[in-house]
Amino acid sequence: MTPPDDPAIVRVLAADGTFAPSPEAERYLPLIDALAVDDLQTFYRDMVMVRAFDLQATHLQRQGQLALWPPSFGQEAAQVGSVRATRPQDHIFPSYREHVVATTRGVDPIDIIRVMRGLTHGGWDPTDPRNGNTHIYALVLGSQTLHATGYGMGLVFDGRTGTGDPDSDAAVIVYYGDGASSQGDVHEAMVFANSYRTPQVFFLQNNQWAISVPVATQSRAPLHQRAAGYGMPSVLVDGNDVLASYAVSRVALDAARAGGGPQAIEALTYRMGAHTTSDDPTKYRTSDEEHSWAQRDPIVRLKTYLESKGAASVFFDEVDAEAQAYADDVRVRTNALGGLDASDMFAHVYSEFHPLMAEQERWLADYESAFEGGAS
Amino acid sequence: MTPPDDPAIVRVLAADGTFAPSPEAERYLPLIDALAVDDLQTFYRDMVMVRAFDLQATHLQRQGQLALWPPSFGQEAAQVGSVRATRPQDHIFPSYREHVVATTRGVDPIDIIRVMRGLTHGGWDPTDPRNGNTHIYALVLGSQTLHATGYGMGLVFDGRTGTGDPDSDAAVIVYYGDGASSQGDVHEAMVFANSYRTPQVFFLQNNQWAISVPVATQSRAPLHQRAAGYGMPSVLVDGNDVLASYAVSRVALDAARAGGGPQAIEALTYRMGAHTTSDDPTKYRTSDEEHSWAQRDPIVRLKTYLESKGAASVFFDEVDAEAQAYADDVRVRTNALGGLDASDMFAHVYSEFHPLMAEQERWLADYESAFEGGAS
Amino acid sequence: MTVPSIGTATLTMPFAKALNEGLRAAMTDDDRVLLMGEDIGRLGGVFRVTEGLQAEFGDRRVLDSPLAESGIVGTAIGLAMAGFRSVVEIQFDGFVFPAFDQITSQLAKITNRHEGALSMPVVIRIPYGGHIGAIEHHQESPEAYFTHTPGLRVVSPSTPNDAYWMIQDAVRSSDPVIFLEPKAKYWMKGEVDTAQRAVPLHASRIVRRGTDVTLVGHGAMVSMLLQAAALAEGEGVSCEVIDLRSLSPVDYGPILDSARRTGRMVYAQEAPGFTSLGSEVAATVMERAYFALEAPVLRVSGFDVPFPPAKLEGVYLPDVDRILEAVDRALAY
Amino acid sequence: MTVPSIGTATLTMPFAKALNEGLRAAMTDDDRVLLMGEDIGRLGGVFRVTEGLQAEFGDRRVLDSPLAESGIVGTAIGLAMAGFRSVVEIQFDGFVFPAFDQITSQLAKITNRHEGALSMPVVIRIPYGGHIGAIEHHQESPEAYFTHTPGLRVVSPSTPNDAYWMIQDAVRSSDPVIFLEPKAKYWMKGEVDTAQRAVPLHASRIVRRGTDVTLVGHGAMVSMLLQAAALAEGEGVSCEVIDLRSLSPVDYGPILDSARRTGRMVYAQEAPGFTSLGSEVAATVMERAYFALEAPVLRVSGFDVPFPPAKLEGVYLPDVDRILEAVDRALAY
Ligand SMILES: Cc1ncc(C[n+]2csc(CCOP(=O)(O)OP(=O)(O)O)c2C)c(N)n1
Ligand SMILES: Cc1ncc(C[n+]2csc(CCOP(=O)(O)OP(=O)(O)O)c2C)c(N)n1
Ligand SMILES: [Mg+2]
Ligand SMILES: [Mg+2]
Repeated sequence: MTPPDDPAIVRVLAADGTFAPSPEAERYLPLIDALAVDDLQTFYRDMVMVRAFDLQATHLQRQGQLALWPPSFGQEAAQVGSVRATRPQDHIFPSYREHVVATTRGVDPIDIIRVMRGLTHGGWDPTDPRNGNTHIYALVLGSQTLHATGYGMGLVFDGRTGTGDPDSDAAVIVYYGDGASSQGDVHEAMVFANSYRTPQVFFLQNNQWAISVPVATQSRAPLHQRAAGYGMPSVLVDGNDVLASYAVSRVALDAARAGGGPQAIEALTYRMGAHTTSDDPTKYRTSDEEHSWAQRDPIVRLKTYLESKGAASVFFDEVDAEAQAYADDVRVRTNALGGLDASDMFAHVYSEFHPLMAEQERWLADYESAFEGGAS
Repeated sequence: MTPPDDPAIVRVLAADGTFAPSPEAERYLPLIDALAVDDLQTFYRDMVMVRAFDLQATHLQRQGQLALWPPSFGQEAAQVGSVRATRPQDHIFPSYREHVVATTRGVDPIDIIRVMRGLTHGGWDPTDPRNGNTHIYALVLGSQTLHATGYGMGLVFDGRTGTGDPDSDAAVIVYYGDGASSQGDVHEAMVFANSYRTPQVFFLQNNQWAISVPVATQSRAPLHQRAAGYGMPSVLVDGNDVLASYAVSRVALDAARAGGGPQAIEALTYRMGAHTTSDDPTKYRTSDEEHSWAQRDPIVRLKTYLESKGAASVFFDEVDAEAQAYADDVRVRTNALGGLDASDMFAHVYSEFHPLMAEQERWLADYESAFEGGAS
Repeated sequence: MTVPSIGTATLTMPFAKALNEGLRAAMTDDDRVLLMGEDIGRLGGVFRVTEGLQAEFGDRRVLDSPLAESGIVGTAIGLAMAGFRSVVEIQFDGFVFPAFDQITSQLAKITNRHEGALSMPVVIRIPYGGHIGAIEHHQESPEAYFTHTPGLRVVSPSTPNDAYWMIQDAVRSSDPVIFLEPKAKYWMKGEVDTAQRAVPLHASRIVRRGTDVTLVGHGAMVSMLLQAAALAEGEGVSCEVIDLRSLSPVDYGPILDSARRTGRMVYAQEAPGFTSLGSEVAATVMERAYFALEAPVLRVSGFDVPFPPAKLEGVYLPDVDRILEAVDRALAY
Repeated sequence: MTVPSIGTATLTMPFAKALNEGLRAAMTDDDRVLLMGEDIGRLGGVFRVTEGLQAEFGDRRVLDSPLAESGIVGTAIGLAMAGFRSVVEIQFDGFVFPAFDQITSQLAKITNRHEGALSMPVVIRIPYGGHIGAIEHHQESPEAYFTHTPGLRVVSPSTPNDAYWMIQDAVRSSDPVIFLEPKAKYWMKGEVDTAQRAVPLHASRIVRRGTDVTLVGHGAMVSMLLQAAALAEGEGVSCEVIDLRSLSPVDYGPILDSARRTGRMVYAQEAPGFTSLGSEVAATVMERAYFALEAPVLRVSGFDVPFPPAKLEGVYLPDVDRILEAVDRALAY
């Protein structure tokens, strides 16, 4: 059984773009009905824009501008749906492939580029309101789930959640992958989250692969079933259906913020591209599989649906043009990125004075200036 | 709801010793019926003997003979039931409170004493047939679950399991506690066990406490429910009912050895004593709670049942005498234990030659002999 | 730094109690301070360092965490992101390793990763070291793992007064601090001046003046060094004793100054010697005080073996005799 | 050790291929040898070190593990208990820390804990170090954490020939071996003599003779040291270069001998300097070759900061110039 055919799945749009809610989707339909055409167009635009950016970044890597690029290609619906379900006060803890999530919350794509270019380990300041409470990428798989839980504990302790007002009650959403689900930290995050009843959504993007390892190696049982063991509600969603992803995320986030404790979502999706630009998926997966998933492309699906709802082709053209401009702008700005100052290395290792930093920074400056002076 | 009243529990003997199988116990009754009176008497003897030993060890600690003693008091039925369900070829991975398990498999109690006296970190040789494939105690909580899983992988790779012959197919049983269940290693052990379908039983003794922390802090949901998330069958058993513990363990072990993959058991029991001799439970739990569990004493329960089946009082007297002699013997041998040779420290750090060991051992020997010679 | 005396409030109390009082003061000063750990609430910790604090500050500020060290440190990091200052207790030294990734790859590096946009005021208290006759994993001295990790500060008090002040300073620090508590000292009584701060967190302290050999160590080693110095004095050897206090950064100024004055140094620690903090201090002192030394810096340490069973800890751990043997060797150069 | 020459079979191949061939030979020699790790099977590892081995030996001997490092090392331990010899691949240096407890408290100590009744023939291969312009966690040099841990052996080859033989010797060892593969060297070609074993696993090797200064390092640093030596020669300075090869134990004999001959030593490593292997070697050489040295042992290392973003790795990592600067300083004493 291909996972997306699991009867328990929440799906609103069929792979061919028709409106065909699965039985499990019934309860979410009021939320879908409440979406205006504008909202759907926003979802569509989000996905197209970031796909263009993602493709651009892949090209930039090929041109030697980036050290590495992990594409979000194929996972746009899972990401847009969930992030559009967040509220402004929510905190977002991505893993490292959540380009759609980050940019939709306000992160400047160039900041992601800077990470992958080797200019910074972080990229953006999560405390800067422009970044929409988006925390930086986590490269040690699973580590971020505990940070999210800790943040959620803080929300509980501060009474910033669970008061009953969805416009001020905050929640946390943390993203992780099918591979990361095997890490001990993810388990511990669920233990703590359920112990402290954090207002938290564990959002698992099951894109079928952890580099070359299929999800079946991580688990023989559907991953969303893990949640029940902690006493946590969970839902399986078609992650290539942006409407379903939106609806389940909205419900889960609002349940969490209302004091319902942590919630789990498994979004079935597919990494349509390589793991990263260093990877060659032909080594481990069939083109049949890739083709079958190409039939479920999340952007095509929503486009077909929008067309069936009467969206004009000019809309699509506009979005394409906008996406192209967005991606071009990233290229231009990437090419204009400057370098780093060696002393940056020492500046933020500690928040407070540290003698070794002062000493080594001074040594390096002296050494480099002696060098420039010609002495060696 | 007190956990032992969970309707899903497997229980054969009620707390008052009457034969009163719970609905979930029905399927195990043939196994219980197959037990001869001799078997029941063996279970009884095991429990009484080790309780006497356990009490003796506690006294020895109070007398300054041991650094520490973690009592098994109260958990005898969970341990005897499960270990008597193993077969000779099985491998046992205890945590650190499994005195009943270890001694029933053949470990000399003095070897456990030696660990707690500070004479050895290991105590016994798991490769010595006399120790019944009992691995040594694990003090880093949860770490042993991965070793058990790795061992189980080895059994699979070597074809030493799953052939269909229960007399030669081997299984592994690993013990851990409700507190340890929160550790990432336990999760990872379950992930690997299910991925490689190891012939393994995860035996959780939920004794309600992790030192001073109640099980509710580790999980709001019953812990046995975790197993389903990995695709692993699980069962909840009254761990103070030795018959039920035996039956569920037998079934799980045989299912595992037959190629059914890993299995989970949660045995609800109670740590009737202190966490260790360093602990003072009055700081964190009520005497009401202790009294209510005293009513469920596993030894009393089986004794009442045996009496109801017509066991003669001479049998109980004999067991008591035997237990007393056993405990006395431990005391005598403890008092006779010798010391250690300093060079032991260097002997087994590596299996092969290591220059630093040779050098430091020589240094120490020279230093000590210079000392004895009066030079300082 | 001369501070006008504002009257003294000197109390005598055991080391563990001084930590308890220091934590109480830190929690009273700043209601963002939380304590987290296994059994620290109702039980007050296995060494009773947090005794009474949950009763006083409530279970939202003194948390009995689930039993998972990576979880504890990882959630402390998330709490720091939410503006809290967590003090984590690791129950025993040997149980810090499951949290190692969260400490070294996360806690230590998060401020740097954020280019200073986030600080990480998390203290990790670790009862460490031997001398209590415990079973395995309850007597490790893991300082080298942490001092080698950029982004961490590592300190260790050796007296009740330092315990009282250093824990408060550690809590106030905006950087992560590994706070190593010599468990052999928990029951040692000493004077605590609750009115006046001792030396700064990262200063070393000369605890005995001397002219022939400098002895350096931290934690439980300090009293051992003082005993050795007293015995050496009887044989006409004058030892200066320095309590490191801060293991990262090391306050090299007074140490180098002392080495230059005495020309000889012995460094003592409980941890295995190979690639240890003792290696670092020895190498740096020999490099920087090169011309002033009359002998190499000698190291006295645990052997390069796993901490042995308790009955051998007396042989494993450096004692006064082994320190004196090194002093003799240093003098023989 | 003189072995009668049994004919040579010298092939030229890249470092990664030499490891691959070494693993193939080890697996052929002993069918208890298993490979475990993330993406090592069908993909052949992210550096292709295990390429083709799953196809050749089957998926029961080359396991694509679930994604959990503690799980991988912990199950490798259980497999060792069941009589297997596992070679674990950690995908990148920065991802070894989740396995830290299983490595330091379990793997390293199990033989000792069992008083020798069980051996632990587990090899942990870690692609380590910088020079490849990678993102965070992909360029660490974590050797000090392991060399400080009793019970582990730690080695690092610097040439294809050593890669080929040392991996086989590591697999044959009955003790756990941390096998650090300098990822900067994976693509470097060199001659491999498949007929005749090189020096023993724990021997250091003098790779260039010299008389004025001894340069010591391991992994990718060795070729850097050789370049520095070549440049120094142009300025009339004769450098001896020693490839450590074994980081624990350190083969001190040849190192001390060299230090005594040249009187000067520079130690170079990529890892941060504080409490590092460089501290250890420097301290020990200064202690043991005390009277023979003309200058302190100088250390060149990564700065005591988290490994910086790739665009700064050229500044962070010791290079030929920084080595030469230290050589000059050593000579100036
Ligand atoms: C702790 C850790 N181990 C290994 C890696 C190397 N690694 C990076 S991504 C990856 C696969 C991740 O798979 P998954 O969690 O499914 O996320 P996806 O790449 O599919 O988005 C691996 C093994 C890592 N980053 N962290
Ligand atoms: C990794 C780790 N952390 C902390 C400890 C200290 N410790 C020893 S026993 C214990 C409680 C264990 O509770 P549980 O797993 O329920 O087993 P029980 O003691 O009830 O048998 C703790 C916290 C430890 N041994 N290992
Ligand atoms: Mg994936
Ligand atoms: Mg318990």
